[in-house]
Amino acid sequence: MDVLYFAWVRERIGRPKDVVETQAATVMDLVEELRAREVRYEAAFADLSSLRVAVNQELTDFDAPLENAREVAFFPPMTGG
Amino acid sequence: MDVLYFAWVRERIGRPKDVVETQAATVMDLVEELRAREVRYEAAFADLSSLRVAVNQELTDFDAPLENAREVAFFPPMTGG
Amino acid sequence: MDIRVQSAPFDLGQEANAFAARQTGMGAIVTFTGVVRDVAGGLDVMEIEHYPGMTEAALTQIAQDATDRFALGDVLIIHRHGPLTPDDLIMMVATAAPHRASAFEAADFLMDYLKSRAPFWKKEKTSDGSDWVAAKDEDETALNRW
Amino acid sequence: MDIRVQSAPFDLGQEANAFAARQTGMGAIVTFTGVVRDVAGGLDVMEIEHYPGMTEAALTQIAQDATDRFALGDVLIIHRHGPLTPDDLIMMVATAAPHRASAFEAADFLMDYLKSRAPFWKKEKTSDGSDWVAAKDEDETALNRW
Repeated sequence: MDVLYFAWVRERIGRPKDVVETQAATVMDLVEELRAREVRYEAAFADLSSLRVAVNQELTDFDAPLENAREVAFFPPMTGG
Repeated sequence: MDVLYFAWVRERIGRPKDVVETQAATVMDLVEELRAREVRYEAAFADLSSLRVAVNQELTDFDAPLENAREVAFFPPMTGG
Repeated sequence: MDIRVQSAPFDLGQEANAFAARQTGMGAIVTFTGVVRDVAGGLDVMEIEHYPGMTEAALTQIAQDATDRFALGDVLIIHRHGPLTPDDLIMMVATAAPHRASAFEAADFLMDYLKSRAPFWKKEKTSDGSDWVAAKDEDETALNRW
Repeated sequence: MDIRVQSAPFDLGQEANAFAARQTGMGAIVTFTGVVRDVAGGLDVMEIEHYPGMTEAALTQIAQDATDRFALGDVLIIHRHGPLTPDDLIMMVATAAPHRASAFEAADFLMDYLKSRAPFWKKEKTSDGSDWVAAKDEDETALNRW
């Protein structure tokens, strides 16, 4: 599964993408696995209220299932326009 | 005093402008004088609710005074834009 | 502030670019363009009559009111008169403001006032004859929004 | 419907004219253009990051929602990414509708959704350093209007 990071999430983790082998059932499970990796992941995922998540390029919630997920992305609230 | 007519008021009266010598105190007084002129004026001023009036190029009401009026204009509700 | 009443066509793109180019520090630019519609089919000409002198004064007043009320950086109003045909551009407004809410609201405000307070009258000519476009009650009541 | 995500500049006037020219029977055309503002002074670069793939999908969905909801004749969205400098045009939307109310509302709707639902992030670089622009609570609550 591709896990993508944007904006300050990308900067905090220090990379735009991880390729992850995981049995995580939900986004939240995946977040716990990532948090356990390294302190910079823990820092990036410290406050989930400041993060948004997309699964297969669609906005969703942290309790969304990861069945059929090919791509998960984490990023701050969007500031387009 | 110049009295101007626009849109169907102009068409109904058959001219765009009259130069009028009048002692009319208000727009309404002027309307009464015009109505008395000819049947086409009477027709044009038959229904005042379908007319608007400007004195010196500012929208106003039919009871507005004509003191200092150089130009009075009658026309239907505007349809700009 | 730029107010123009003219029979000549105008170029929307050129006007929008010139308007945008002369702004500084404005985050939001809104344009509205009104186009002649052949609603019932068979419209040959839309003739727009206006009241020279009063038209310019009314548009200037409306633009000034919008500028004050919405703290605009700039306003443009162009309104044509004379004979137009379907798909011709009738008029445009442009507003520039620091933020989008005021640019949008100001353009909406300008259009509401332009509809009912600027001395223009539209006559539609078809092969069946010609008729003055009637003002809509909703255009008058729209002014109560502001 | 015309959706473009690009690093290259766009020409507001050219886009507005091309958009207007391809409409038929639309009485109202609204454009909104967002411009880089140097709010605090000293802004060197505004860097816009986006999520390739998702961006295009999100903009297409937003444009389709607006088209359905406001019965639009047409929608244009252009949004830039990459480094921009003050007074550069960031993005534009254009809407075409038979009447002005729906053209205005649709443009307003598009902007509300674009702000909070399209995956763009802005970073401001000044001589003092750089900072990600924070989303505003009001941008999120603005969605409740619709």
